[in-house]
Amino acid sequence: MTRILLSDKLDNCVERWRSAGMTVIGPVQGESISRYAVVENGAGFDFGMILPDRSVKELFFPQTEPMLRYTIKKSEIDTADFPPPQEKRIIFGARACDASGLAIDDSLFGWDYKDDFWFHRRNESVIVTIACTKADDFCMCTSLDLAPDSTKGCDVLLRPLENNRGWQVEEITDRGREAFAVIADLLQESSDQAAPTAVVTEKFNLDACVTWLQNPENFDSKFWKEISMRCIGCASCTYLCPTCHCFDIQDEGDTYSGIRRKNWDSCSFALFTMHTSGHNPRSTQSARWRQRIMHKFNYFPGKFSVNSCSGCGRCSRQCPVDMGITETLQEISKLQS
Amino acid sequence: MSEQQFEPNIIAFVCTYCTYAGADLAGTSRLKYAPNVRIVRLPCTGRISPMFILKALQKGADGVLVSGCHPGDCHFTHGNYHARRRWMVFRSLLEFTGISPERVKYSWISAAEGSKFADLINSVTEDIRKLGPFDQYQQMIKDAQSPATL
Amino acid sequence: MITQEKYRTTVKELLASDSVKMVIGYKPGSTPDRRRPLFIRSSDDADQLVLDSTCITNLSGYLVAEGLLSDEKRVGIFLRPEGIRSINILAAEYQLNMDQIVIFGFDSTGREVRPLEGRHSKDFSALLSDIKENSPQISKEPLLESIERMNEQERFDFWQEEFSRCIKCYACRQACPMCYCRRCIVDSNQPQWVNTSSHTLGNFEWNVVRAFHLSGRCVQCGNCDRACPVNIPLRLINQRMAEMVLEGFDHFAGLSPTQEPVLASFKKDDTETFIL
Amino acid sequence: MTENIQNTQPNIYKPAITKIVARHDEAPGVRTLKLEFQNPADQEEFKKTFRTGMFGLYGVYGEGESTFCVASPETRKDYIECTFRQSGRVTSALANADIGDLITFRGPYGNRFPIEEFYGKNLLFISGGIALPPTRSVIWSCLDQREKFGKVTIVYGARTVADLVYKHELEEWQQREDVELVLTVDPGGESPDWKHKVGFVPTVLEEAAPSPDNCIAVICGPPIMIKFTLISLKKLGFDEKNVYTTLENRMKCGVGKCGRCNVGSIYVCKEGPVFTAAEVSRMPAADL
Repeated sequence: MTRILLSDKLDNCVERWRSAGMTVIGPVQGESISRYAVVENGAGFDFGMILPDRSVKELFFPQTEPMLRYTIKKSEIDTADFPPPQEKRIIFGARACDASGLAIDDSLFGWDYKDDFWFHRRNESVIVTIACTKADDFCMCTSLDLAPDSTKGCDVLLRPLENNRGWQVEEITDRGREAFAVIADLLQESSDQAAPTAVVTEKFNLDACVTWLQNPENFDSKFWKEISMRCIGCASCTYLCPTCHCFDIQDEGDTYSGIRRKNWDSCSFALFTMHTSGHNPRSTQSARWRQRIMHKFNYFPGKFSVNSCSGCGRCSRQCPVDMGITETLQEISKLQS
Repeated sequence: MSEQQFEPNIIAFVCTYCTYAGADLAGTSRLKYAPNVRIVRLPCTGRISPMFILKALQKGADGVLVSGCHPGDCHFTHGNYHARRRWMVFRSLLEFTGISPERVKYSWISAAEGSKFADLINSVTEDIRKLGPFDQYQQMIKDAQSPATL
Repeated sequence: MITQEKYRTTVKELLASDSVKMVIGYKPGSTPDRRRPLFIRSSDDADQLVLDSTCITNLSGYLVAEGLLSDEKRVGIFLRPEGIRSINILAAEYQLNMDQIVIFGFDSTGREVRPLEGRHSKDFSALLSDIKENSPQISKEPLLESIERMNEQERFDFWQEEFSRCIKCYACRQACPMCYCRRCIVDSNQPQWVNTSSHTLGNFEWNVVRAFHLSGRCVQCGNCDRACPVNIPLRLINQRMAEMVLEGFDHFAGLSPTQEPVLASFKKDDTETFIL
Repeated sequence: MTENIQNTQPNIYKPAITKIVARHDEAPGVRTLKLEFQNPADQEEFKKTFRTGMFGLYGVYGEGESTFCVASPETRKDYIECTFRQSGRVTSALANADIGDLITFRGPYGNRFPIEEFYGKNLLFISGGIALPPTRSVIWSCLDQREKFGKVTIVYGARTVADLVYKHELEEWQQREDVELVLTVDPGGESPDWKHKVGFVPTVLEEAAPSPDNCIAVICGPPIMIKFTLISLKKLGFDEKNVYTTLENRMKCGVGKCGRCNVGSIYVCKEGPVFTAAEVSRMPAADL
């Protein structure tokens, strides 16, 4: 017997959470794209998709975020902070890859200097993951030692029932338990079986890839040029990525008042690393693509002991020229073996 | 809102050889015209990039006026012909994205047309006053300055 | 299939005789319905070539990649009629030398692919003129028609909603063969004309600037629209502007490599009904 | 509008306010600003944390922030000096700022030159053009406690005589008995009354041939100068472990988040900017 939550109780759950002061967020299929968005009742959710087009990252690290407002006066400068949103949130129906992405980036945003814009939201959010029962050709979590039902980064794991009438509930963290205490009486004991999780075939040999990437000789390999030749240098892969975290700081305003903002930025852009002198350490697209791969699978794990990739496959799914991490790592696997 | 009538902010990009001289003439002739227009003087209408118009809107203008020499009178022989095509294209682009062409006006005013300048400023000001503040755009500006919500 | 085989052979011959140093074409992608760009430099590469109705991406942007044409050797490229138009524009804007380009033209109706006769841009001028003549008859997309029927407020709301999703990944720019500027206007910060931030205002400004810079240059290949990860219907703006320059100036972008760019030229009797 | 804005949240991207108390033109387009903190707490924090080699982000609200080293030594922490070439949006705004104007400072960030480890050793400073400021911070940090070090040699070159920065201090070092200063300008950059050397820094360095024995070298300059100077130092017998340099990559956050200063696996802003030549040689050369 396990505790289950029935789908038809979802309306009640949303209502309970909302009246407990939480904003309820879930996968929503919009007219043109799907994303994690605020839902007002059970009907707002769409659990049918493989995963939303946009990752959950944007709820913690928005594409543009005001950091402070400045006002310049005659002999002083006033600044006012824009604190991150204060309300508690529950993200119901996150995918395991998205949730792991958040856990991965925690190490970066908390490295020495703690980024409050990220952590405030992290601390105020409960992540309820729903294990995947289907996957597409681009899913690759299993190649990264993760799984459709990973609990990394999530507070509560739900497993869809085989009979499709709800989910098995597995509370992972205290924060999750606390959020589900609000709806405890809506849960019930049941012997319903969980549906099998999606079969995600292993796309590449990660260990082989890492070995290849760590070999300094391969840094200058002509492989990089070949694999990235068709890269057009846009940022759609990095912006949709649940773990890509690079940003720019920009002022908007004039000499008297304005706002300093934190905006997404991407290592795919030529200007990303360009020095004032005109010298650019990564002046070619191949150097930039190499940086992206190296950073995710060599440098980042070297620092934080975790790959900066959770295998959602959005980079390959959305690439205008059908590139992506999967293809590159598949090719590297071949080179290494 | 108070009972006071709405005073639009209008930015005028004008060429120095014709319209600016025309504005000068209006001034020296002591013609009275609406004080709502701020003039930015440029060498030629050919120098007036649509970027200027976007910038004016971004900074909260309710209307924009672009003005230069009559066709054939350009100091640089054909700067205004180039400008004319650009305006046509830009105007229809703005229209397609939902910005009323009434907010961005174009005119030819020569150095001798001081009274046309004064009349134009009055009529443009009146037109834009009738349209009211550019609320939609101002809302976008305001949204851009407000804190993140999620 | 026949077209594909024929072209494979031709490509191999041209490479073998050193008439071209590379041919840019298509190969199978990561799923059966996807095609990815292929850079053919050897006979082996040529065996990967596919040509079918799903080969949609306009590849001409790769021609202006840094250094590709600087050795003055010839490069072959698979192009649909829109692609031919875009390299005509690139030539007209002095971005490439047409003599270096060997065209493998193709087009498709339904699933049927057919080759287009010719190897040099000038061989296609009759074809392009025909397309121009027929373009007013092509029925508009219902969405475009419905936008045109909207009033200003509705149109503003429509685009604001669309642009609010923009994440400024600049995939539209990077995918566009016409966006070859070394430094895009949004990347220039002295002065910073439009906001770089991706809020609705900044997104609106960016999309207006992009559309303006493509007015009279866009061939409606659809690269931007397909590249957009948040599905903004960019094609509609481009299509509207293409109609505008056709109606206003009888300009059909990319008709020939010597065509004057519409915004760098003028007629003394251009209409000016709106000028006060 | 302001209801939901409070002044209580910690914001690691929020800079301190400093006032320009002096400014000085070093060379065409190159200017030094002397800054004092407006808030005593910021001043205290700076005094506590600043060590030579660290950098800061200097900013003008409305324009942005720009990264350069703190050019003043760790022995003088009542103020900050920074020297920069006017070339972009932020540096233009900084150059246009007047005495009494307020500018922002975020930092100091990064690691430092471990000058305690240099005690009792000979010091060789090599620098090119606008890269003298970071070296100068170390030079004064050492000269202010001169007795702790052995022989001090400074090799400094610039494109032309006009491009030499800190001309007044070069003169001072020239006068000092306890400092050997070798000045050079690139061929063609000399003025009629130029009495010093003509030639590129690596060549002049090899001519001067300082002994590698018990010697620490600190080099800073454009990437190309560093590359060739390292070769020259190797020829002279310097051990890579005794050669220090500072990398100045493009940065936005300064705190290891924004991702653009990476060289290989190194976050220059946190693990650098000061590295030994041995560390640099382990970095992928193509990424420098």
